Amino acid sequence: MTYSTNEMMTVAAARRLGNGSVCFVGIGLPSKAANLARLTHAPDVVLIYESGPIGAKPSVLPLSIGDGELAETADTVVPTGEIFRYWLQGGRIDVGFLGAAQVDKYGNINTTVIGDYHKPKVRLPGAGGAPEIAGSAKKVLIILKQSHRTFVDKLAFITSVGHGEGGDHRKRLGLPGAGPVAIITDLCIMEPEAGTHEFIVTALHPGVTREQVIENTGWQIRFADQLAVTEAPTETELVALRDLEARTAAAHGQLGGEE
Amino acid sequence: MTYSTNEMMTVAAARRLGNGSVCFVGIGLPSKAANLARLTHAPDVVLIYESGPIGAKPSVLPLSIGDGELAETADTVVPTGEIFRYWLQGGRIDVGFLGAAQVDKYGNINTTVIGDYHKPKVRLPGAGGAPEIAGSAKKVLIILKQSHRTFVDKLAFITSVGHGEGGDHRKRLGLPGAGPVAIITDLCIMEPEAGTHEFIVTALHPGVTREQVIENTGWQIRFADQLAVTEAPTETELVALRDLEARTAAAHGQLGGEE
Amino acid sequence: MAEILTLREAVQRFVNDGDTVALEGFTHLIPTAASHELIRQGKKDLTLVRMTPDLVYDLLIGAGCAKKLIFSWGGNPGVGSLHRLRDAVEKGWPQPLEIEEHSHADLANAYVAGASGLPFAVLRAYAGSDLPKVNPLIKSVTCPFTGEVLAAVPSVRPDVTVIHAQKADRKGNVLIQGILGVQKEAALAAKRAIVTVEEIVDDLKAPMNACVLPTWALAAVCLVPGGAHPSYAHGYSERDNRFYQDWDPIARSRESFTAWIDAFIRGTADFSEYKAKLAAQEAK
Amino acid sequence: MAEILTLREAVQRFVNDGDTVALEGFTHLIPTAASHELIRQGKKDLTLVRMTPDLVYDLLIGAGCAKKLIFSWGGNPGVGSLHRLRDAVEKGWPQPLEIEEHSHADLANAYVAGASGLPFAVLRAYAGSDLPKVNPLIKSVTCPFTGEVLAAVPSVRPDVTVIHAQKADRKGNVLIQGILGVQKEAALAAKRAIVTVEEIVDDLKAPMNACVLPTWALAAVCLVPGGAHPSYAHGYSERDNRFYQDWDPIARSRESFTAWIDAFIRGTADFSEYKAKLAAQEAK
Repeated sequence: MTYSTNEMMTVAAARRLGNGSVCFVGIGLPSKAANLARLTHAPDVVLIYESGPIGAKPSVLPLSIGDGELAETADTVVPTGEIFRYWLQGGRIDVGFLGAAQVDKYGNINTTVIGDYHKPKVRLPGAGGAPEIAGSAKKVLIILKQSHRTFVDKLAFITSVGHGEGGDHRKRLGLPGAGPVAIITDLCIMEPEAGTHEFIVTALHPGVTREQVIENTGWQIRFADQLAVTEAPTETELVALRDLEARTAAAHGQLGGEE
Repeated sequence: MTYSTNEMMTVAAARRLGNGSVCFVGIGLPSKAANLARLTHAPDVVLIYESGPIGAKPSVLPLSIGDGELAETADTVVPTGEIFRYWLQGGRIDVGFLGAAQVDKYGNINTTVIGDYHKPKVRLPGAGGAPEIAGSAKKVLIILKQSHRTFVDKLAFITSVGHGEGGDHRKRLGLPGAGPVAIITDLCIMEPEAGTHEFIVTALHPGVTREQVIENTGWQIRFADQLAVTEAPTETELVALRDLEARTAAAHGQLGGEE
Repeated sequence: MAEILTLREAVQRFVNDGDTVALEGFTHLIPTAASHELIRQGKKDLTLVRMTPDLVYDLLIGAGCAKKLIFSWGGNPGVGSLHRLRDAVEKGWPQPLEIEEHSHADLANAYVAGASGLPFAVLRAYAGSDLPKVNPLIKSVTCPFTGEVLAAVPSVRPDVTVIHAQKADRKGNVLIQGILGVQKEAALAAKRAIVTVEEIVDDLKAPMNACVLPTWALAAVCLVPGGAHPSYAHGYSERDNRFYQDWDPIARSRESFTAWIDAFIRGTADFSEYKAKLAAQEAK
Repeated sequence: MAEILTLREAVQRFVNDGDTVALEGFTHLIPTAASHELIRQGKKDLTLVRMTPDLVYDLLIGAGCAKKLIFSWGGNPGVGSLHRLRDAVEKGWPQPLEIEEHSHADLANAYVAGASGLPFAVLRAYAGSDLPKVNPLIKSVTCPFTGEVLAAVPSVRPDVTVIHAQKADRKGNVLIQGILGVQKEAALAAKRAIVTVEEIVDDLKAPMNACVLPTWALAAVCLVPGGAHPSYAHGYSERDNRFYQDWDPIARSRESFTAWIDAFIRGTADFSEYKAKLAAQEAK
């Protein structure tokens, strides 16, 4: 089956979620990938949304972080304060699944502002739940489309920390979680290099060239010695993804939030 | 109707609870008096028990602070942590209604130990909810039977503060609530004297003499210039109290906790 | 005891110019009708607190009711920017807007601390983030047992909180079900809490451990069916996704925004008239 | 994921000598069966945490399982003293018992902090009380915004928490209803949580905002009907007031206590045999 680069990105991200893992899900691309995982290889993945549902099993993608179907299909729905206090800060989240407006080579995330904070070129929505997800989840997955504008050499603003300035900086900050372990894009998968914690490309999606990745990265991106090629989406994965999107479109009259 | 000194005590305590006031209720005598108030002049008094029920309306007296009937008749039942955090510390309790093993002339309460803490003569149950009820309720009522052993000159241990060392000591401690405004016993009612905050007798129950009170008080008790006589229990009050106790005995096979 | 009032009366009596106001509801039960009424009554100089200032605050900011915004995620969810918020921050229209920016975990904890009568909240947050550099109210505190340094943030204690809920009984006890967000904490953290509800019933029929706000913890309860539109009220209405999208072109220019609020908010007497006018327009 | 185990297996696998153990339940759902099983297995040197150490800890202390007790109210509710607790504190029988004493508000906040992954809790407490003089773990912290001095207490983080609940589903998700106490927080504050339940069902049928502990937050779920006796399980059983009174003479002397646990606990294989033996005795 043919597939789009966006589909490849979603499928590659979904595969990183182990069955039974407890996942704190951001809205948009993370939510789509997490639900695809649940509908394919990880039926027992536990999805937690910051609005309060624990163990949500939506049949269509939520348009907002607090859709009613998340509540109806969850094991329980708790107050938002409890989600952040008992479940995230309490150390019970295996995977924090985040989107981003921009990332840098250490997996730091900017969702606040482009340009000067007080005189912004572009004002982004802000932190939301991300800083503490990035800090306290046992590990973090980041999913976003790759371009020169989104993969930048120096962030104007670090909203949510990844590996900070690299090396053991994250450890020195005293953060409990391991930080970002992969960035999944429409072109490739990046993982932190041992020691430096700089993100390097460890797998190219099928048909993607090194040059394409270099062109679409704002820093001097490096490639792993053992560069893999991502397995193309299987028919099972694609059918599950497209069915999910079709159900979502039918239910909401629009696609699941991609903001 | 004839009545016992215990009945007088319960009725006199019940009368201090205004209709519509929000009352944090200790088990035993406070619970009996608070429910009597609810069944007589204060139908809209709101009873909160530390186990979690808010707005409990039990038809019989609870034997424990967490009886099922408290939950069934409450407007809602919240976790114990929330009771102490949102409702007591949050400043929403009008009246903290406490029992005590011992009190002193400033309304300080001991429920911890008689004798040395590390080599106790009598080991009492401990603090329970009282220290923070005494600190944070807008005002406090204390109910206990009067004797030389319970009304003492110097407490071996201050579990829950009243007016501390008297005067403006409580204010200097930075406590939000006004502290104890009355001690209701089987002999009399004591209230803090303006300025010193020493408890003095402001009303004798019918038939009780000053000498009886003096004999049963471990400090040099003083009497207000305008010493009142408590109104005897009305028939309505006594019938309500006895019916409540009869229902309790029938339901539990014993009287409501008087520990 | 909550008084059962019209929303107009409740806003008149309990919201003053210059107040700190929290309109809470986390994508569910957003108290939109209250926002409209604040605009109709021309409330001024409000400090607005809300984790997710979406349409409900874009409205208040564009209408000139706000001098300051305390928030943690500002956008039109699933659509894009809040144009009125950006115009106020970037261009000072219709008046300058001071912003104080936090994370969700911070504000959620700050509401919990407010409800708990504490002056500050402690949380493990912000290490490595630039937010403390631009928000001097994010401080730290050291654990006296372990030496760990944690974030300390001021509690939120609004003058007024407004929330929307499914139902109240005739005494004013309120039941909230489904996505609870921070509404209970926001209501209990406030000096005065107003709740708009879908319906008023004889008996809440609340499960034993449900989220119930007792009447004596509230200032007013107002019957405003549909008052959370375009968000939803679980069991009563669906989210109006279309409206979130339609909002984008309305709010994009000062002119179209002003025309819209003049017609739909200032030009209607109350929320039910607004709903009728909106329905008439959509039927066209 | 919680494993569905017998209580014997769960205690064998998840409780070690020397552990800090919390058996929680606030007059409702007290996990008595777990206390029995700890005695049967002869667990030693436990640090016991519990707001209200009533019969369930009098048992463990008298049986020699405990070296330390952390608590806030110790008594046989409605009856009087805990004789085994007093004998251990005052006479060191069967072994000395260290005590660490708090207030309810303190321990409830300490469980909340433990569940929240924080090393300490902040509360407005103890001003004017002598408790901080005898408990050096009650410290203070100063609000960096207002300067107010508040109490700081260490969070409770048990190695194992055991609670009793009404029901679990076959995956091990647990529903608690009625008086909730601090059980959810105690379970989430612990490294390992064991839940005994009245029944295991196909579907919890939990209301949307009910107190549910998801299976993946628990170590084990054990079917032990009546396991909270003499306390009650709302919807399943009544409080056995008589047993609280009967306990007083049993626990009053070392001999009668030892005879009782030899016969009823060490002399029975599990809780159902215990229940049968108790019923046979009461029928006499």
